[in-house]
Formats: sequence, structure tokens, C-alpha cells
Amino acid sequence: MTTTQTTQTTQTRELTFAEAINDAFDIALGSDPTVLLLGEDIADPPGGVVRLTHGLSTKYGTQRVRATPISEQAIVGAAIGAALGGLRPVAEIMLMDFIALVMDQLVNHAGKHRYMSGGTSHLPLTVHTRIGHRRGAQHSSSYEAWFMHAPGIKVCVPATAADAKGLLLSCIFDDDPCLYLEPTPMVRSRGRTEVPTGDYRVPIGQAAVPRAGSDVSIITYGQQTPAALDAAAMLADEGISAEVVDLRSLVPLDHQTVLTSVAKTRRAVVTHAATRFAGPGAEISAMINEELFGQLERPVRRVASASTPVPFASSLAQAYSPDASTIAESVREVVR
Amino acid sequence: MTTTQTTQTTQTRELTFAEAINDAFDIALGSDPTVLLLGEDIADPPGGVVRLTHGLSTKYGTQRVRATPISEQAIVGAAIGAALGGLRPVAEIMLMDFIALVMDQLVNHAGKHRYMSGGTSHLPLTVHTRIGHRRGAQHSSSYEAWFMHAPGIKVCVPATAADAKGLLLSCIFDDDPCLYLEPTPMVRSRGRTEVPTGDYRVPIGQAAVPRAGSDVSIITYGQQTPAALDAAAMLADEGISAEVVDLRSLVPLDHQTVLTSVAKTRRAVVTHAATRFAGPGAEISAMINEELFGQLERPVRRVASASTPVPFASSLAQAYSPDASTIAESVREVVR
Amino acid sequence: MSTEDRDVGARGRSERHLVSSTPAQPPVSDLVNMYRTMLTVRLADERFMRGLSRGEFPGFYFPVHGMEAAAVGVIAALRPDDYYVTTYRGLADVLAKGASLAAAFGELLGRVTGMARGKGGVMHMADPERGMMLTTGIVGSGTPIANGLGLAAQLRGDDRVTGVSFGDGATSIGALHEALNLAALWSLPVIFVCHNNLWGEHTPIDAYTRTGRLAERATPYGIPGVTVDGTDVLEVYASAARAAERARAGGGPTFLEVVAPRILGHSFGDTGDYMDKAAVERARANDPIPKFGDWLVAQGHRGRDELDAMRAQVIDEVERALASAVNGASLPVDELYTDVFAPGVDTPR
Amino acid sequence: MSTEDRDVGARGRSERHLVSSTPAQPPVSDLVNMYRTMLTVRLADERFMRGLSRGEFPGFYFPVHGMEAAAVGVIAALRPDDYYVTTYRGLADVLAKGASLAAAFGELLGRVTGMARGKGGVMHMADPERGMMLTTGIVGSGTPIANGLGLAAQLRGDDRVTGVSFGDGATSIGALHEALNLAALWSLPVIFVCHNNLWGEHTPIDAYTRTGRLAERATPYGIPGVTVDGTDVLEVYASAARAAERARAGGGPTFLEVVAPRILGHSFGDTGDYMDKAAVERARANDPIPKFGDWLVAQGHRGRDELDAMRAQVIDEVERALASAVNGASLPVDELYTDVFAPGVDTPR
Ligand SMILES: Cc1ncc(C[n+]2csc(CCOP(=O)(O)OP(=O)(O)O)c2C)c(N)n1
Ligand SMILES: Cc1ncc(C[n+]2csc(CCOP(=O)(O)OP(=O)(O)O)c2C)c(N)n1
Ligand SMILES: [Mg+2]
Ligand SMILES: [Mg+2]
Repeated sequence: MTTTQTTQTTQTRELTFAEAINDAFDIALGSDPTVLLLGEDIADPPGGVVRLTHGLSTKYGTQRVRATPISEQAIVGAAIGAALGGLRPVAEIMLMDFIALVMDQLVNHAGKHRYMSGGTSHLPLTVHTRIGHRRGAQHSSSYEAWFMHAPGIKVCVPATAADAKGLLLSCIFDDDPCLYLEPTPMVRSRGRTEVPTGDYRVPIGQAAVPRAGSDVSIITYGQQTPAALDAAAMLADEGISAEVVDLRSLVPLDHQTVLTSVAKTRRAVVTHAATRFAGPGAEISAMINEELFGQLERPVRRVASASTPVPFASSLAQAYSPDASTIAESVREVVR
Repeated sequence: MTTTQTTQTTQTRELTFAEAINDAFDIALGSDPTVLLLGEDIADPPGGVVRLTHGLSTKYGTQRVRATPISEQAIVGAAIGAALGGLRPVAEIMLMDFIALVMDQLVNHAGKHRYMSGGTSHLPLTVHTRIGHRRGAQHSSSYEAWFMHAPGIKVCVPATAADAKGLLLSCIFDDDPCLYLEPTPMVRSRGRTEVPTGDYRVPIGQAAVPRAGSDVSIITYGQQTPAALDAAAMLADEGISAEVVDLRSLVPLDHQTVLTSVAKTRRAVVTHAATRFAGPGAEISAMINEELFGQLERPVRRVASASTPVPFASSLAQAYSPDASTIAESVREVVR
Repeated sequence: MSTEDRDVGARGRSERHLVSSTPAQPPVSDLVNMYRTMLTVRLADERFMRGLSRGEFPGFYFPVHGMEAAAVGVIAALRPDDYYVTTYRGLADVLAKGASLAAAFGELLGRVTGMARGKGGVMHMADPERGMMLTTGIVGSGTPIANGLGLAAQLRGDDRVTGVSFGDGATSIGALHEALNLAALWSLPVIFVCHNNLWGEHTPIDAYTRTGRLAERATPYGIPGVTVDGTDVLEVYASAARAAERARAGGGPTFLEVVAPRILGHSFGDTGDYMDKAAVERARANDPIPKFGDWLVAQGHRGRDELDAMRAQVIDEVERALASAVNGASLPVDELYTDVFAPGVDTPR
Repeated sequence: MSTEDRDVGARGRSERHLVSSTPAQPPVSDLVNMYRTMLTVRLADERFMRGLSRGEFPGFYFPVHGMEAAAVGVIAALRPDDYYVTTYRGLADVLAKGASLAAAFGELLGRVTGMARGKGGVMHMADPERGMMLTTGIVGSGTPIANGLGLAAQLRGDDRVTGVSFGDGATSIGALHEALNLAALWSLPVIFVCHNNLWGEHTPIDAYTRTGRLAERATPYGIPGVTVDGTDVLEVYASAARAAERARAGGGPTFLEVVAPRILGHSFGDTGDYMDKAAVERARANDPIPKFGDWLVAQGHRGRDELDAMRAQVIDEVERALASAVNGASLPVDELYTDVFAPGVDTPR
């Protein structure tokens, strides 16, 4: 259990979430000639539709930072082949809804290859994509739970600029297929926070505890992490001490950090922006109940998006995802 | 909570699971001219690679029972369009691993269309496919959990010949997209059991309780249902009374039957052939814990396939999925 | 608006369209209706973006400026009961298919007055009563669905045709190819309408394919591939009419590439500063609307003053429709959980 | 084994291959090796199915009978360090690429001695040390992956070529088309080898496409589409050699359609009784192995007795390799959980 973990450096500079991602790509491309980026519109201009790869094709050339046709299957397939051929490709898929187009390449091929080859070959590739956009039913979804149920793929979702950088570098240099998900609210955020310089890595599979507390554990990741922290701050004013666990990785899942926290607080609320039914929170809740049965004061609660397509109308979109006050309300019910 | 429910008839005849499916297609095609079947190799010969549609193109013509190119996206897309155009199409995808190719059509289009259209149009279509084959990593998977986390799609998995027929007819005549999954061991089974004749329907979203008991509830579906019943029989000899709940539908999930059973037995084991991590059992376990917190004698246990790709080697394939004795062993631990 | 072969000017290659020189030409009243629809699309498109830039309402949007002839020319050649499938860049198709301005604006703004009651939004305008069956936000995914609509008509034995529009960039998507092969195999009454604006988001066509003329892609499947100047509404109309006739007669699908260079950015807010200025200026100068208006006047079908009066009327209609949308109610929050399944089926909580 | 144009006889249409009349021809020792590989494939294929029918071991299998020249001719024209991607019907490709018979049988039977230690099995034989990089069980899915291997070689600046084989039925899959467009765009050193056996499982080619010659599909992407007689190993070799040369020189991809009609059923246990008997008999009579053997004898490269001796040798090799597999150990059960992730990373339980 660590909040941050630095492999080589402690110098920092202030970056937005998007800049931290760009910095990670820059460092990876600069330090390893086998790193290759490919995806739609990722070359300059525009350097990615949300500019995550801005400037990189100019700096490293369009051979290594390659814009592609609108061909998601060909993109992920090329990444798999390139990984098999000794490179460390990073494929960008614009939004997670489009990941639906590459489930065969990702799940059937990338995820299963090490196993099917009996360990004789492996695929060091990263696919990154964006979740939690607010653009209606086909551009806003969060399907990370599918990949928790698709053996052989690691899944990371950063919630801070530092983790965005550190997890991305870990994914790129990991020897397994990694799915790296960027929550849109963070990508869009203009706020800058401290990010370690250099080849900073956050280990995959280690949760962070950005706020310690004793009365209840709020288990979360991604765009719900700041909401959980806001909720914890609100609750502190009411005398409720909430600990926040930011999972950062969903596969592997840091059971230990979750269980240590909940064993201490004896109450847990799991919250995510993915839809509730059969979402990531189901696994986490089931696991907590299995491991800490009899030690809980209250049932584990799940606070998640409605199990509906993402609505367009802003009145519904507001209600669709839980915010800090929804989380706080659930915490109160659990603590009460 | 019902074991069977008949809409019009109580006459029965003995059919295999596969014959019951064929009978359902026959009745649907015969009674409604808008029913249309399409898929690879579904016309005679061979009438489907596992002969589920055998004889039907001969009887109803190749206009209504259409063999297609190897084009999964085109198949499901055509089913969506045909549904939109007023038909009740049924698309066959040979194996659930190939469903990975149609996630965009199924999840982004079929599942979201009613919602995105504000209820002005809907898609009465069925996609059926096979799970639990034993043909290695790319031909054997069970991904029903993905569809529990993909709003707008109903999911049915029959475990008996009668349910195979009754659920399939309900899916075909349902006004929402339905995913109907055939467990391979049942499809291959030569045993015949009583199946109601005529337009027999099993309501979607109703679990069955094929065995009543008082000490523990085994919650399951599909190919694990007979394993659970075998386990219950073994346990009965040891004086343990196990109730078996066959969910039959995963979406909508029959919470009520599950909760009624577990409220009575105060112990639950959830078992399925899908992999364990973030599988269907996670939702069921989380839900039971939420609703029956404090009423359980023991933690809900999940007994499922290993969270790995499906191994080929028979030594590993044996160990991959739980059988009756694995289930019984878990039950003993919960009851002890 | 001649109908001889001409250089459509796309991509600096000499691409000659394949339209024969004997087009169908609609009666004058229809010609005027087509003009009016094009004008309505243009003014609605401009007005909506003006509202966005002025902050009258929040939102996002995919302009159709410059593709009015490309969209209206095709749909004018179809019957009202024909089916259509379009994309996020679908305002022109949707209005051409007969949807009301108010319902379109309502949906763009997510109001109950929208054609999907605001639940679908910008990328999912559908108006099944008028045959506008589905709008997809996923590049290329509408094409296999169009086949199913075509199949439904074919099996019913009615002679409805299905049109499906998609961008040039969508030709790189696998689903389109599966759809073409199936449509050809089953002789489906489908017109594959490729709105070639020479760009896929920030990527120009030469940067994503070596195919010279996109319609060539259809040929090996046994589908005629026709390329037309998408700024010439009569040429578009004529080729679509031929494709529809062929489809209705059981002759199967046509791939119709309608070339209308993009003038604005990909979406509202994209200035398009990466596009070649001269090419954009050329496209702007070749505006399909004045071109068609001038022709109507030259042919004596309408006077200049009549067209001016029409413009004033349409401006007024657009203004009133937009106001109705802006002032439209939002869906009540409990509708979040409806329309997932048929009424009466619970949405999982 | 002439190299002039000939009717490949597929589908009763007159399909003339596009190979020029100046093929590369390998040295005699290579020719003999090719023959030996074809014979090995044939005998291994037959022996494995005999074992299955006799109940010597349980299993399933996809025969390669009749496609020995189609597979061996292509791979013989590649270098040992070239990459290859194949399918479930991959035994001929895998052996041609240099994998050992024992490792192949071991994998078919799921033994530790298998090239993937039995974890992959029949549909996933891979031997990365010999450039056999990946075998897919999903129709068409290998083609985008082959592009990535080609890209790796291109970026490294080495001149390795990647071959990827797939069936005729795979031409209906979208992924192939995305792969073709990308390969052409990036001039990737990839040879798309379409093993056209005229059937996709129970469906004959005419029932799933209107495309006359599958290689035509490549043309609009800017890829040469070549069709050759897949029962003539020298013709296959020559066209593959040209494609490889072109790819190595930076000329980009080739689509090579190798026509070798299916003789057996789709998989072991499928009698193929739905296939036209006369067509099957014609194909059987046109067996690539005796055809090539006769040619070797006629050219004086080897005597009939030498070929007979080789056959006896190969039978013996096959027998010994199969025995080693049958007697091979099974993986210990705790290996169920390994190889999901890199060593040291826990598999979720
Ligand atoms: C499958 C998929 N990939 C990527 C996107 C993101 N995207 C939206 S529009 C667009 C460009 C499409 O270009 P084109 O097909 O030419 O249509 P145009 O926008 O020019 O009308 C892209 C890449 C998407 N919506 N769907
Ligand atoms: C995407 C996909 N759909 C269906 C199947 C089932 N299947 C396995 S082989 C086969 C036929 C393939 O035909 P072809 O590509 O011609 O190869 P062949 O088997 O003739 O060598 C089918 C349909 C599959 N493996 N993958
Ligand atoms: Mg475009
Ligand atoms: Mg074939």
C-alpha cells in the first residue's frame, strides 16, 4: 500500500493530467527505440484528438508516431504483431465504446497469446482509450469490467497526473498486454499538480490511499477518486472519518490494500463511474464479503452509474453518475 | 418462482436439448412469418454445425433460413436492421468467442437503440451462440458477464431441454434484443427429457428451483445446473439438504427467487462455468450480501472456472471448470 | 448543372464520374422543394453553430455545410417510405428525410421535444415514422444494419429501398466490407452512399488509403461503384434515382460515392486550420446552394426574388424551431431508467 | 509443371493466373526438400487422422490434405527468419516453417512435448524461434497481426518478410479488409496468402460471394492480386518468390490467392458428403504430391526408387514422432494458472 512510489527520481514539475500522459509517451519514445505509437489522428496536427500525443510525431517522426486509417481492428492487430515482432507498441483507440470493435483482437488474441503459446511468447503492448466522456450512449461508456473478465490483460485507470504518468510508463514497459484508461474529466482538467520528472513508474497492481480514515473505506478509481475525496472532506466536517482507496489497477487488483483498509474500518462503499450491475464493484464487494465475513458492521454498498446506456439529455446525464454528495449520502447510511 | 410455466399446453414429448431448440425454431418459423434465421452454415446441409437448425431451410426455404458468409458483423448488423424493419430475426454466431467480433453491433447498437431512440423504436432480435465448448482458448469461452454489464440486452442460458425450448421461444417473441446461450455439454447430450409441445414459453427473468432444500442454496445456471444437482444428490447422502436455484436468465436476474432461497437456507454457493474473477457470480454474491447482510451463517462462496484462458491440454481442462465434487466440497465448507 | 462527365476535382486526380448522360429530372415543384430543403439545412446548420458560439446553449455538433446537395440529392430520389440510416453528421439527411426542424433541434439540445425525446442526442437522431431508422455514432457501423432493412423489404416483397450514408473515412472500417459482400450476394435493395468530403477528422484521404476512387472498392464484390460531384444536386439526384430504380427492380445494391469537399472543421470548435486554405476556398466558391439557385433562376423555374423570399421564410422557420427547442422541457429524471427494455421490464439497479 | 498461364479450373469460371512466365526456380536440393516437406505433411496428416479414427487418442483436427503444395510452395520461397502467421488448418504451414514433427504432434495431443507445451493445442501451434509467430482459430484475425510483424521489420530496417495464410472464407471478414488497406498504405512487407480451397466449412464459395477471383479484392487497395494453381508447387513457389522479393525491396504487400480445391471434409469426422463427388475426384486426381514427384523423376532430379526410399523414411519419422507425442507427459495441473501473465504476476483466483 503506497500513495506514490518513485523508482529513480523525486524531482517534480507541475503538469496537467494530459501533459503527464504526454510526458510519459515522450520519455518512453526517447528512452527506448522499440516504443511505437499508433492510432487515429495521433500525429501532428492535431497530435491526438485530445492532444495526448501532441508534438511527438514532430519530435520522433511519423514512423514512430503513426496516424492510422479509421480501422480499429487493424490498429490493435498491428500492435499485437509489432509486439510479437519485438517492439513495444502503444495503440490509441479514441473512446472505449470503440473498444467494442477490437474485442476479438484484444481478448481472443492479445489476452490469450501468452497462455496459448505455453509461455513461449508474450505481447508487451498497451492499448489506451478514454472513458467517461459526456457525448451520449455511444461515446461515453466505461467497460473496464469486461476486461476484468477477460484473462490475460492488465487494466489501469489513473486518477492523478502523477499516476497517469507512472502507470502509463509501467504499462508501456510491462511485458503483458495492458489496457490503460483515461477518465475524460481528468483529461480535460486544466489544473496542474506535481508530477515526478524522468522515468517515473507506478507499479501496476498497487492501490493508493490518498486519504486515511478510520470509520469507513471508500474504494474507488478513476474519475470517482476526486469525488470520493470530496465526499470524505464533506464527511469530515460531520465527524465521519473516511479512508479513500484509489485502486489505480483493476487487474491485478490490490486485494491486500482493500482488505487492510476495510478490516480496519469495518465498513465499505465501492464507487465507480461504470454502470452498477455486474460492474467492477460487484467483484470488489463479493471479495470483501468473502474475506471479511463477520468483520463488517454493515453491508458493502455500491455507488455507481445507472445500469442504462449513457443518456444524452443533461437532466438525465446529471443523474446518471454518482457525485460526491451521492457518495457521502451512501457513506452516511453505512456509518449511521 | 416456478420450475416450469406453460402458456398453452401440457402435452409433452421426449426431446434432446438440441431437438428442443430445433423444435422452438420450427414453431417460431411456422407460426410467425416475420421470424427469420440467419447464420453461417445454418441451412441444410448441414442445418447448423451442431444441427440446431437442421431441416428448417428445407421446410421453410432458404429465404427465411439463410446461410451467410463468414461475416459476423454483417450477420448481427443484418439482424438489427431486419428487426428495425419489422421482422423477428434470429442470428446464430457459432461460438461465444466470435461474439467478440460483434460487440459493437450488439452492445453499441442493439443494446442501446431503444434508449437512444427515446423509446420510439425497438429491436426484437435474438442472437444465439454456444458456450463451454472444449476446444482451447478461442473456441470455449463463456462471456455472459459482459452482457450483464451491457445495458439493454437480455441474457438467457437454459439448462434443460424444456427450458431450452421455452426460453428460446420467449426470446424470439420478446421485443428486446436477447442473447441466448447454449451450453455445449447440453447441446451434445443424447439424453431425452420431457418437453411441452406447441408454443411453450418460459418467461425471461424467472429462475427455477429444480431441487428444494433447507441447509444451503446452490445458485447456478447452464452447464453447472446438472453438476449442482449431482452435488446436491451426493450431499443428501451425507445429510446435507441443498436447494438448487437455476437462474435461467441473467438479465433480468430473478433476485426474488435467489433471495427467498438464501433467506431460508442462510448459506449460498454460486457456481458457473464462466471464469471466476468479475464473473456473474460476483454480481450475485454482492447482491446477496447487500440484501441479506446479517442473515447469512457463512460468506457466499463462488465456485467457477479458473480466471485463465481455456487450456487445451486435457489435464488442465479437467481442472479448469468445477464439477459436482468441487461444488459439493464448497458446500461442505459452508455448511460445516 | 450539366450532366456530362466532368472532373470532380477531388484529390487532384482526374476522377471521372460514371453517370450516364440521361438522368431523370424531377418536376419543377420537386426541384424547388429540393432547393428549399438544401437552404433549410444550410440555415439550420449555421444557426445552430451560431447559437453554440454565442453561448446561447451548450453542446457539440458536426457541421453539414457544403454537403447539402450530396444529402438532399440522394434522398430526394427516394420515396418517403424508403428507409435511411445515417451518421452523427446527419442533420442534412434527417431533414431531407422529412423530420421537422423542431424535432431535430430538440434532439440536438436534448429536449423532450426532440425526436428521441433528448435521450439519443446529437449523434442519434432517428425518426422511424419518416423512414429515418437509425443514426450511428460509430464510423461505418450503419452499413450492416442497412442490409437488414433491405432484407426486411425484400422478404416482405415490397419495393422499398434502403439508403445508408457514411463518410469517406468509413471505407477503412471492416464492417463496410462485410456489408458490401452480403448486399451483393443477396441482391439487397441498398444504396451505399459514401459522403466523400476528403477528410476523416484531421486526416486527409490520401493519408489513409491508396485507393484512387473509393467507389472502386465496390467493384470486386459485384456492386457498381459510381462517383458523382456532390455539389451538383441534379447529378446526385440522377445517379441516386438510377440506383434506386435498380434496387427496386431487384438489381441489387449500388455504391454511390458523392464527393463534396469539406469546408469547415470536423466538428464545431475545430477551425480546420490544418486544411489547405486554397482547397477550402475553391470548395467554398463551388457552394452547391447558390449554384442550384442560379440554375433554377436561369431555367426560369423561379425568380431571384422568389428565392430571396423563400430564404426569409426559412430563416424565420429555423428561428422559431430553435426557440421551441431552447425553451423545450428537459426529460424528468426518472426517465433515466426507462427505455432500457420494453415497458414493464425492470432495469437492473 | 509448366509455368504458362492455365485455367486453374476453380468454380468452372475461366480464371487465369497472373504469374509471369519467368519464375525463379530453386536449386535441386531445395526442390527435393520441398518434396520431402510435402510428403511429410501428407503422411503426418494422414497418420494423425488414422490415430483419431482408430481411437488411439481422442482429439479433433483440421486436415491439410491437398494443400501441401499451396503451403510448402509459399514458405519455401521465404527465408527461415521470415515471419509467418497461420490458422487452425495450419499443420502444413507449421511443418514447412521448420517445426519438428514431434513438437507438432505433441501440441495436437496437448502434451508437454508440444510446441506450446499443450496449452494452445490444435488451433494454436506457434514456434516463434522458427518464425511461426502465431496461429489463430478465428477466421481472418491473423491478417491485421501480420501487418504488425511487417511493421516491426520495416521499422527495424531489416528485410524480413511476413506471410499470413487464411482461407477463402476469411475474405468475407472485415478485419482482412482493414489489414489490406493498412498494408498498402504503409507499404508493409506482407504477403497475404489466401488458401482458396473453394469451401468455408459447409459453404461453397459461390454461396458466399459474387467475387469472381478473390485476388481481385486486393486491387482497389493498390495491392497486386495474383491467383495461382495451388496444386503446382513450382508455380506457387515462383509467385511467392516474386511477392517476397517485392516486399523485401520495399515494394509493399501482395495478395496471393492459391487455389487448391478441398478434398476432405472441413474437419476430422466431416465426411464431406455434401461436396460434389466429381469435383472431389478431379481434385484427388490432381494430387500435388505425385505430380511434383513425377516431375522430379522426369527431370532426372531424383529416381523413382529414391523417392520411394524417402517415403519409407518419412513414414518412419512420422511414426516415431507420433509415438513420442502419445507417450509424452501431460502438464501438471498447477500450470493451469501460469502463463496468464508474466512470471511472478498472480492470476486472479
Ligand atoms: C469506429 C470509430 N472510430 C473512430 C471514431 C471517431 N470519429 C468520429 S468521426 C471520425 C471521422 C470520420 O470520417 P468520415 O468517415 O470521413 O466522416 P466525416 O466525419 O468526414 O463525415 C472519427 C475518426 C468513431 N466515431 N467511430
Ligand atoms: C470469425 C469466425 N467465424 C466462424 C468460425 C468457425 N469456422 C471455423 S473454420 C470456418 C471455415 C473457414 O473457411 P475458410 O476461411 O475458407 O478456411 P478453410 O477452413 O476452408 O481452410 C468457420 C466458419 C471461426 N473460427 N471464426
Ligand atoms: Mg470524411
Ligand atoms: Mg476454405
